[in-house]
Amino acid sequence: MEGFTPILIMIGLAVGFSGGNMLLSQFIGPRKPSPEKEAPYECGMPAVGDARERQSVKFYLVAMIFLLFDIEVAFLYPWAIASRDLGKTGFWQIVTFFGLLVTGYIYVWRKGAFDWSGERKRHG
Amino acid sequence: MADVHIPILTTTVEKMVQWARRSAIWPVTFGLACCAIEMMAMSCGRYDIARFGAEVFRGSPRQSDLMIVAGRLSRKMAPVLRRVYDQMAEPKWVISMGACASCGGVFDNYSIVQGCDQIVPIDVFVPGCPPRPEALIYGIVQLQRKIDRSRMSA
Amino acid sequence: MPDSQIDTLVAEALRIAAPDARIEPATAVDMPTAYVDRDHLVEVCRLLRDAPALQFALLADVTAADFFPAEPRFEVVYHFACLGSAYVTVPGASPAPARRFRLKVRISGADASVPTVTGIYPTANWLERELYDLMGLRFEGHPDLRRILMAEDWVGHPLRKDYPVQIRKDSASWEPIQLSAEEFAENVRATRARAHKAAEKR
Amino acid sequence: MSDIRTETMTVNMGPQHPSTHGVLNLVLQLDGENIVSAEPTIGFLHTGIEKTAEQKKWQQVIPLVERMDYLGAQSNSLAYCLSVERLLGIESQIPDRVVYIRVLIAELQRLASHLVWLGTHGMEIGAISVMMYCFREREQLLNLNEMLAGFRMFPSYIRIGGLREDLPRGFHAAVKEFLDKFPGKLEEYHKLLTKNQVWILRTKGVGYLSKEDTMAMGLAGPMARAVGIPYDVRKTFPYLKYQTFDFIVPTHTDGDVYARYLVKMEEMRQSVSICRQALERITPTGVYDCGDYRFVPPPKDRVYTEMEALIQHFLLYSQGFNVPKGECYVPVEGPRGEHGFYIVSDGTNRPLRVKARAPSYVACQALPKMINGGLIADVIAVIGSTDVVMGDVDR
Repeated sequence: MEGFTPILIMIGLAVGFSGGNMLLSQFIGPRKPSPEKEAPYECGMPAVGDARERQSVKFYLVAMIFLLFDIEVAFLYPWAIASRDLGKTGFWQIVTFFGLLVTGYIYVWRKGAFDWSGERKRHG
Repeated sequence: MADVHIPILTTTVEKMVQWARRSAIWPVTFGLACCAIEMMAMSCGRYDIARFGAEVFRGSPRQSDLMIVAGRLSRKMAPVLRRVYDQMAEPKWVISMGACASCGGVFDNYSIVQGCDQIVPIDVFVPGCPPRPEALIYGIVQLQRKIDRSRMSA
Repeated sequence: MPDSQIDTLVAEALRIAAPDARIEPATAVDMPTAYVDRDHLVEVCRLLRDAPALQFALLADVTAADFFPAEPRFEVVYHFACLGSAYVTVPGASPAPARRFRLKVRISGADASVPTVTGIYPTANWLERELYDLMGLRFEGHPDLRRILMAEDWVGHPLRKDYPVQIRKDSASWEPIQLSAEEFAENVRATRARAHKAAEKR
Repeated sequence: MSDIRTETMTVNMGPQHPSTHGVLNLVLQLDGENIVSAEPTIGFLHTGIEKTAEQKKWQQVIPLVERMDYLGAQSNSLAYCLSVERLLGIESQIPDRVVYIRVLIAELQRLASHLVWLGTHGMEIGAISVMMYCFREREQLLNLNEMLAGFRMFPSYIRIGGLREDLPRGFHAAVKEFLDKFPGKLEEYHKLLTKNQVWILRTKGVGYLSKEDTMAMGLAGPMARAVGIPYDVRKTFPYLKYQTFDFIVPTHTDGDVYARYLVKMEEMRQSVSICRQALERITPTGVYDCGDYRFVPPPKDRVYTEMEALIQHFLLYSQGFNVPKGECYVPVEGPRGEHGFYIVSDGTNRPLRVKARAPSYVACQALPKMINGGLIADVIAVIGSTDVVMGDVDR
C-alpha cells in the first residue's frame, strides 16, 4: 500500500483543487437563470435555425476515424513501457498492428473521407 | 464566513472574491462605432489595458463579465444589446463609453437611442466623443474600485 | 473644357441617340446635368453605358432630394462617371474621354415611383432600396424592394421633409427570443415532411 | 460522398461579432463549412446623420460628416468642404499653401485608415502581432492630429474656405520624422506578411470578384484597382492640384484578397511619397484660409480691436453664411474608394440635402458575390479585405 501514497496525494490534490473550485463557485457565484439567458447565443440575434437539424454523415465519419486512430495510439503507451522485456517479438507485434491500421488509413484517405469541406472556391 | 481569530482568516472570503473579480475583468467585444477604434487603441501597445487585467476581449458574452458599449446605439441595435447583456454571466457590469452611448451625443434624432441606460443598467459613464484611451482606462479603474467596495451578492 | 460646353456635348449625344426622350440640360457648377422624363430613364441609362461615344461605366450614386412644399416634390439624381481608358464598357471600342454626368428625374409627391435601373447597373439595387426605405420612393421592377436601413416594422420615411427629426418614442428593447415550443415542433415536423418528400422524389 | 442530400444550416454571423468590422449581420446558409448563400443585413448603426445635417448650419455639418467614415475622418470633411466651396464659387481663392496642407492631411489620414485596416485584417486571419505594430505607427499619426487640433480622431482641421488655424510649431519636424521612419516599418509588415505561407494560403484565390462584376457593383477604389481597373479619382478627375504631384496608381490583376492587400500596401508607399512632396511645398507659417470673411472667421486679434471684424465674426457664428441655390458633387479618393458628398442648397444657411456616396455601402452589397462557395474562414478574410466601415455603410 505504501507504494501508492504519492499517487494518492496527487489524485487527492487534483480532485480537491478542481472539486473545491467548482464547489466554491456553486456557493459564491450568483445564479440568476432567465429564459433570455438560456436562449442560444447567435451574435445577438434571435436564433434562426434550430440546433437539432440533420447533420451530414461525413462529420460522423470523421469523428469515428479520429476515435479509431486515437485508441490505436493509446495502445502504444503500455507497449512503450513494457517494450524492453517484450523484446524482438513484441516489436514485430506492434509493427504488424500498426501496419494493419496504416493500410486502413491509406484506404480511408483515398476514399476521400477526409475532405469533408468540399473543394474550396479558389480562383486563379 | 465567521471571523475566527486566526490571522489568515481575517481577510473575509468576500474581500478575496471581490479582489479576484476586479483584477481579471474580461470585456465582451461590443464595439459599435468610432469609440470602438479608441477601444482597440486602448487595448494595443501604447495605452495597454492588460496592466489592469482587462486585455482579453472575449467574443461571446458567456465568457465575459464587462460590457463596454462603445459607440452610438441605434434603435435597430437596441434589442441586440439587451439580448447580449442578458446572455452575459453574472456578475456583470456595463461601461457606457462615449457621449453617444451615454446620452445620444450629437445625434439627437429618430434613429439613435438617447442614452443606452434606457436599455441596460450602466455602472460607469465615460464622457468624450470618442473618449481618449486614458479616459476609458480611468473609467475601468473606477469600475474596479467600485467592485472592490461592493458586496458579494451571493 | 468649360462646363457649359460639355453640357451640350453629352446632352446632344443623348438627344441624337434617343430622339423621343425629352432631355433638357440644366446648369450645374460641377458636372453636366440633364433632366429626363420618367418613361425614358431606363433607355437613356442603357444608352449612357453602351454607346461607344459615352461609355459611362460607373453609376456612382442614386440619391434623391425632397423639395417638400414645391411640386414636383422629389428629384431622383443619378451620378455617372466615365472612367476613360481605365474601363471600356463596349468591348473593342476606343475609350471615351473621362468625364462625369448627372441625370435627374422630377417626380411628384403623389405617385413617387421611378423605373429601376438595376437591370443595367446592378449597384443600384441597394441604392434604390435605401431610397425606398428613407424617402419612400417606389422603384418599379426592383428585384426585392424592402427596407434596408430602418427596422422592418418602421413606420414612415425619415428623410422626408415632413418627418420630424426626433420622435420621442421609447425604443423596443425586447424581441421574442426563439421560436415558441409549438413553432419549434412545427418546424421539426415540416423538415421531416420535406425530407420524406425529397426521398420519394429521388 | 457528395450525392447525399444535405440540409443547409442557417447561422447568424451577427451584429455583435469580433470581426465584422462593426455591426454587420450576415445570415449564412451553411453546408458543413461551405457557404451556400449569404445575405447581409445592415442598418444596425444607422445614425440618421443626413437628417441631422439638414438641421445644422453649413460649417456645423463638418463634425457630423467626420463621424460617418470614422477611419477616414479628414477625407470626409475634405470632400464636404470641396463640394461646398465649389458651390460657393470660392475655389479659386483658396491659396496654394492651404491646398498642399489639405493634400498632406488627406494622405496622412489615408495612412492611418490603411493601418487600421491592415491591423484588424491581419488579426482576424491570425497575425495578432501585426495589429500591435500597425497601431503603434497609427499612434504617431494621431499625435500629429493632436498637434493640429488637440483631438486624436476627429480634428476637424479642414474648414469651409481653408483651415482652422495655422500649422503649429514643430509640425514640420514631427511629420518629417514620421515620414522618414514609416517606410522602414512598411518593410517590416512586408517581411511579416507578404511571403508568409499561412497568409498566402488564407488569402490567395479567396473572395475573387471579376472585372465586370466589380464595375457592375460600382466598386471604385482599391477593390477595383486590385482587379485591373486603374481608376483613381486623384488621377482621372484631379482635385487639390493632385496633377502636380507625381505618384503611380498601383493596380493588380488577380482581384482576390491577396491582390487587394498588395494594392493597399503599395498605396501606403505612394502616400508617403506624396506627403513628402507636399511637405516640401508647405512653408512652416503663412496664410491658412481664403481671406473672404463672409465664410472664414477673421483673425482673433483684429476681432478684439476692429469693429468690422467683430461684426463679421458675430455674423459668421450666429447666422452662418448663405450658399447660392444649386447642387454639387465633388468626389475625393478616400481610403476606401471614391467618396463624395452630393449637396443641394436652396440658398439659405442650412443644407437642403447632404448625401454621402459611401464606397463601403456598395462593397457591402458585393459581399455575397465574393463569399458564396467559400468557407466560413474565408468570410472573415473577405470582409477584412473589403475594408468595410459600418459607420460609412449605415450613415
